[in-house]
Amino acid sequence: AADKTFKLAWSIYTGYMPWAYAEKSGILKKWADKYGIKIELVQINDYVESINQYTAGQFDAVADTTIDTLTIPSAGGVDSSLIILGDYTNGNDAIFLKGKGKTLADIKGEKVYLVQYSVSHYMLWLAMKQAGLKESDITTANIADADFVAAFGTPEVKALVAWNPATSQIRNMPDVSEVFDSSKLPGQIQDIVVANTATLKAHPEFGKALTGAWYEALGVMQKNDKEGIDARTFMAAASGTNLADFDGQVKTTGFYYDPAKAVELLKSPTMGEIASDVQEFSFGHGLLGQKAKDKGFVGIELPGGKVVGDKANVKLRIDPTYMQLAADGKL
Amino acid sequence: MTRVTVENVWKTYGKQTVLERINFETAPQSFISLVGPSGCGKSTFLRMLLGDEKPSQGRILVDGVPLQAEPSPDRGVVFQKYSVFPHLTALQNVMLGLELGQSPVLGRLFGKKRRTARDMSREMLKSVGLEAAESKYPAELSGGMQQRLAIAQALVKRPKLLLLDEPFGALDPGIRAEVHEILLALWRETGMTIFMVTHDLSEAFKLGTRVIAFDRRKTRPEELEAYGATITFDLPVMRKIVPPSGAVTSPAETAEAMPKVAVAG
Amino acid sequence: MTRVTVENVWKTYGKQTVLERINFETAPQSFISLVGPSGCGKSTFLRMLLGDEKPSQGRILVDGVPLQAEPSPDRGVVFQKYSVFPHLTALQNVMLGLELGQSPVLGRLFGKKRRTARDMSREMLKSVGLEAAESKYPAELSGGMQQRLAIAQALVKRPKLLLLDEPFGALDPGIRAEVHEILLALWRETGMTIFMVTHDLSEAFKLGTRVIAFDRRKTRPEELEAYGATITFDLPVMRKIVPPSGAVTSPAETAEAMPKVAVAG
Amino acid sequence: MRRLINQRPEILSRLLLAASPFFLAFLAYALASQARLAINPTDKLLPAWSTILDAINRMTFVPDLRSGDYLLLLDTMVSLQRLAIGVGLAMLAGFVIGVLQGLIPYVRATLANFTNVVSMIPALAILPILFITFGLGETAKIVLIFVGIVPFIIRDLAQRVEEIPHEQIIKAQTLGASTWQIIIRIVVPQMLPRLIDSVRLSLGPAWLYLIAAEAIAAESGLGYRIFLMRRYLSMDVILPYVAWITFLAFFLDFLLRGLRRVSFGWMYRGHM
Amino acid sequence: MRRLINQRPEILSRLLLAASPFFLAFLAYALASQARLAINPTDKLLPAWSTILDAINRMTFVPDLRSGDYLLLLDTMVSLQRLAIGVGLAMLAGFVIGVLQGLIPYVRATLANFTNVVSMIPALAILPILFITFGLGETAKIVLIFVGIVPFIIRDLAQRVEEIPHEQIIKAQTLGASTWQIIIRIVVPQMLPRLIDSVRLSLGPAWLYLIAAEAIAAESGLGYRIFLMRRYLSMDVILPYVAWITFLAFFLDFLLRGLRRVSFGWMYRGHM
Ligand SMILES: Nc1ncnc2c1ncn2[C@@H]1O[C@H](COP(=O)(O)OP(=O)(O)OP(=O)(O)O)[C@@H](O)[C@H]1O
Ligand SMILES: Nc1ncnc2c1ncn2[C@@H]1O[C@H](COP(=O)(O)OP(=O)(O)OP(=O)(O)O)[C@@H](O)[C@H]1O
Ligand SMILES: [Mg+2]
Ligand SMILES: [Mg+2]
Repeated sequence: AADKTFKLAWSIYTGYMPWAYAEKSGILKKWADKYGIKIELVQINDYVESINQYTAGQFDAVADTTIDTLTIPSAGGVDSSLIILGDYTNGNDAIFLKGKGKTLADIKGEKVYLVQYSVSHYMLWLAMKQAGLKESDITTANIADADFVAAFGTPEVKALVAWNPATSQIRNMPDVSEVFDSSKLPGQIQDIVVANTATLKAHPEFGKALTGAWYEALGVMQKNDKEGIDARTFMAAASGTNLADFDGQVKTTGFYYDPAKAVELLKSPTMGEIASDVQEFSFGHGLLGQKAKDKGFVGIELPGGKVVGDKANVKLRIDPTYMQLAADGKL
Repeated sequence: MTRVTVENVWKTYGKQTVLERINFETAPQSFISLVGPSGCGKSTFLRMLLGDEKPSQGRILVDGVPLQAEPSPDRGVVFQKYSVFPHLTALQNVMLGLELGQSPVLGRLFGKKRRTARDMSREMLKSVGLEAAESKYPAELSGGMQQRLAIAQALVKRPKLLLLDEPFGALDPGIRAEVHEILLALWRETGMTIFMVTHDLSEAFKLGTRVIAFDRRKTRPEELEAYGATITFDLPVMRKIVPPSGAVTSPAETAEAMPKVAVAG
Repeated sequence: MTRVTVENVWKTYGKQTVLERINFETAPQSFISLVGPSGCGKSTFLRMLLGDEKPSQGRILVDGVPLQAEPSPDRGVVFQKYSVFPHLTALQNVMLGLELGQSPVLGRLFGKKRRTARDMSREMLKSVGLEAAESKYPAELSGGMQQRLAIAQALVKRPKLLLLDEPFGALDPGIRAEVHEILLALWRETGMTIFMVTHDLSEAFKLGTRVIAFDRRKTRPEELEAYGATITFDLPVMRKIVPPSGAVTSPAETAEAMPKVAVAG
Repeated sequence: MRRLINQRPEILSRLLLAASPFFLAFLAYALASQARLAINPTDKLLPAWSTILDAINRMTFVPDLRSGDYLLLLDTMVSLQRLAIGVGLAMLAGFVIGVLQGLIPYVRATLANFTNVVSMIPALAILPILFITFGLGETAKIVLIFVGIVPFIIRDLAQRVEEIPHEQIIKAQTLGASTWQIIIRIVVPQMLPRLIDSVRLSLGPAWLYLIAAEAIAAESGLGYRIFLMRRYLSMDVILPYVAWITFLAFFLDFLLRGLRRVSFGWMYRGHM
Repeated sequence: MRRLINQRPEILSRLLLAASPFFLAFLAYALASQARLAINPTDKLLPAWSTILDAINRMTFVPDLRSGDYLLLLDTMVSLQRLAIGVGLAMLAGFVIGVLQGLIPYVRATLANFTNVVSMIPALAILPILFITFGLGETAKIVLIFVGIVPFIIRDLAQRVEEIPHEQIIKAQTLGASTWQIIIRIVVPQMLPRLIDSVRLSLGPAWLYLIAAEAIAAESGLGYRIFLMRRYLSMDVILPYVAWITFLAFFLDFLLRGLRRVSFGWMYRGHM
């Protein structure tokens, strides 16, 4: 009998590059074979499109972030489970102001260019909350993520929120202050893999194979021997840059090389707070749709069955079982 | 043996009346010359005979049957502005009619049929003096050559009713006389009815069995719009040539077609 | 008082020789009728006189000066395919020449000058029988009406040299005779030189002071490409009308223009 | 039986026939939407009519919570303004250059190849350069529209000018016209309706560039809204916006056709 | 002095004139690049020629680390294939529908309004729907190209068919042609060169759609590479890619023009 095929959508971004390596090196196939399934990786150039396609049912899983999962598939009624917490951004996202020696407070009154309603926006919101600023203190303008660098090169853009690879480019520009970056919000901005809950229930082997492949790829990538360097060189090429630049990007990405660390975060109370923040931001920006009456409209189920928000409308489930299996070496 | 009956035909464009009260009947195998001043509606009248325009009032019968309201292969035409097909060579232009008739699906002939059609078309081209130009495209021909090509194209189909709108305007006297002969020969041979618009009165009388003139009765500028042209004279021509089929114009028919007004515009 | 000299002119298109060894000279104030079979190169010859085409060999002089190699207002033209400006009404088409001459920057006249130009143009339109159509666009006119408009447009400028390519082909005899008169009157009055291509020999002799025929000497098909047409006869016409300016064709000039071959195509 | 080409539908059947493909398209949508909603009632891809109506109402009649603007109105005004300026400038430049290039051999020799090559440059791909050169504001968007369509207008008009019968140009010269007079009295009046045609043809690409520019950097505009809404797959907003853009485009086209008909009577008279 | 319109440059000055705008463009680039690099030697926007040559060399002759492919070659093949299929299908469908719509009143009554409206839909804005309907594989990209240009081809051809002189259609009927025969013997042969013109005009938009589609979902292709490189503002790669696309587009156009000239001799003969 033909093996069942599952599809994962991913896009070019530091935190997702191990997938490219897992596919190319045969690690993914090895794990798929082990569980008697086929896994197809589809690279999509545009990040939002990859999530949209997953939401529309074209994919069984997608590599994205927690907040985007809540606002796109979950708000769209697609019950999704977070199965891999790959990394948190540890400086990959940053807020820049033009001029030397600026601080976050100087953002007041500026027009901030960012990808609206994205993780950037979310980080800006968190940062301003921390600094005691209100969103009404600024105005925002939308910009495409491919054009961060170009945009910052124009005179009228004085404030910008960007993510990698643009952040590492902009950091090198003269006369720029990086007034905030995601390393100040450890664990908050999570690059994850979510899978369709129903598919996962019917075929837990899909989750197992994905998780197994991910950690094996991460293991290789982490090493500094020839194999590790080759792996990172490959990832650098795939994301359109060179090894040095890519290593710089990896540095600002808080990979959870150890699955146990990731599980620990997901099970900690912090995850409940994060879930609540995410809901508040999404609701506050109208991202949960018109039917949403409060921020808990789409329920998030935490490990252990606790639900943040509406218990009757749980569409996002934090499910560390697979990572736990990896941590226990049971895959 | 076609008989055309025109019953009280009017044609108006918007407020402008172009033709009014046109009434006549033709004997079988007539050669009608249509004359009249420029702009009086001769081309318009031919377009109605062709089925391309409808009379605003009245009707036209062919052999007692109302005219088919679309052009058909029994009515050939040569337009005033020569219109041959620009994408076909002279020979292909002439062959087209034969091919269309015999090959409903592909519109092209092959093998023996094709050779027959080609020979017929070459014959026709030769008789209008275009044998040397058979593989030229229309844009490579002079005005008169295009007009001759259009004539050949219409004649090769041997229609029952042939409509000619100043067909010889662009021809030199030599060629013109030759084409006259071909036309007359074909007319005698096939017994078709011909309507020919011309500005050359001697040509009208030389070729026609009957000459009909259109003109406006009212010519004061303020009346020009409201009144159209109508038949101002209608003369049978006594022909020396008796059609070989024996269908001589009967006295009764000639009487019907008596001149009404004998003054030209 | 224009004198046109044609010196050993040849014209070839690619491998095809259209005209060869054309030689003649005209007396001032001539009216040359050009005749010849269709496709022999009459229009081509006019285009060379116009400055629109260059002779492949030989040259054309006007009053002893080589022809200006571009069309100029001293040479008017009426093309075989009537070409008036589609975006101007009949009146505007005629006025255009007057406006262009007097208003180099805007190409438009205003006030009194405009009224004068308009009156002249109306006069001209009236003499070709188009007074009722002055505010119509060319697409609204019949073929003959467009041709008359083109004539009016060329005449209103009173050029020194007027080139007419079958200008009367689409006109009915009544209008045709009238336009003949206007043309002759203007010719006498202005002393211009006219070249007119026509297929109507009686017209050629009626109007012309001299009739030139082009034709091919060699007519076997295999020779058609290589040999062009040339002058096959060239006849002075004794005119009853003596030009009022007194520039009667001198005997010497007439002798020069003696018929060479008297056989038409 | 008359030939198919000679059969003309009567006014009523014409209306019915014209309506039928639209009807079929709506039906297809309704069926597909129903099928998806039956599986997932909160599906966002093909929302139900009621959801779409809701969204239309919200975008049109309810002021935005944050800015107090009526979003549809705001977006429309902003986009139309960009479009109008970009297309207007392209029209002007395209007309002048196109006429000269079509008429004057020296200009043609100099520019024809260059405009041909420039018309092949994929304007979308050089957006970063445009942004940095012209800033992220209105200018870059207008320039993108301009750069995107002006080579087409030039080429199209130049070609049309070359199609003016040679006899007309000769005739004008025999009437004493100078090059300048030929331009203003013969070529320009005949080319104005062609310019309108040309602009009509380039409106499609112009919208495309507008949307692309707004998708990349903007704070309002129809393209901005669509791409923003795409972030959370709000097809209930995107679909009416697409329909609205289609309507606007159609309406502009209609206006241009009307303008052409009213101003260039000579093109519509007679049967020749 | 002859009129400007009658002055034709000789072959040599024609070449010089044609080269001059290109030369000026290159010069302008060189100056601007130098100026920027003088201020910031690591400026990426307008790289020096040497940097560009480096990048060209890398993309063309050095196999990619990731796949072992020669990237420029790979991207070109992939993009051209998409373009060829999309444009080819649009050509076919546009020709058939356009001819029928232009010639047959019943078809015109049914389709003319619909194709008009569809041609106004901004295809870019419905990209998400296309991707979801046709998947992320080659199909969606091809469909975008198809959907983007087919209404234009239909409209253009239908219009051209309507422009065939009425007399020709009448004449054909008097020669006994049925509707079908009119189509295959009169209309189709005269419309084939028009189809080529129409396709030439739509190649611009076709490239645009290709690039837009590849920007959103692809793993290779010229548009994909440009958008990948945009993240780093690697103009040293983007500029040669843009130039290469321009060249390809120009070359395609050239081929089509040649095809037209070779296959439709009748359009190029004579002076009328
Ligand atoms: N489609 C039309 N719309 C409006 N007027 C028209 C149309 N067709 C013809 N006319 C007018 O009808 C009149 C007759 O035109 P028609 O072409 O029949 O004249 P004609 O007798 O053939 O003239 P000619 O000898 O100059 O060719 C003219 O005044 C013309 O302006
Ligand atoms: N541009 C051209 N290219 C090739 N051949 C041409 C061109 N112009 C004219 N010819 C050829 O030159 C010859 C003469 O053409 P022209 O139009 O001068 O004839 P014409 O004497 O005016 O004929 P008609 O009386 O039929 O108008 C024809 O055989 C024609 O095919
Ligand atoms: Mg007529
Ligand atoms: Mg001629």
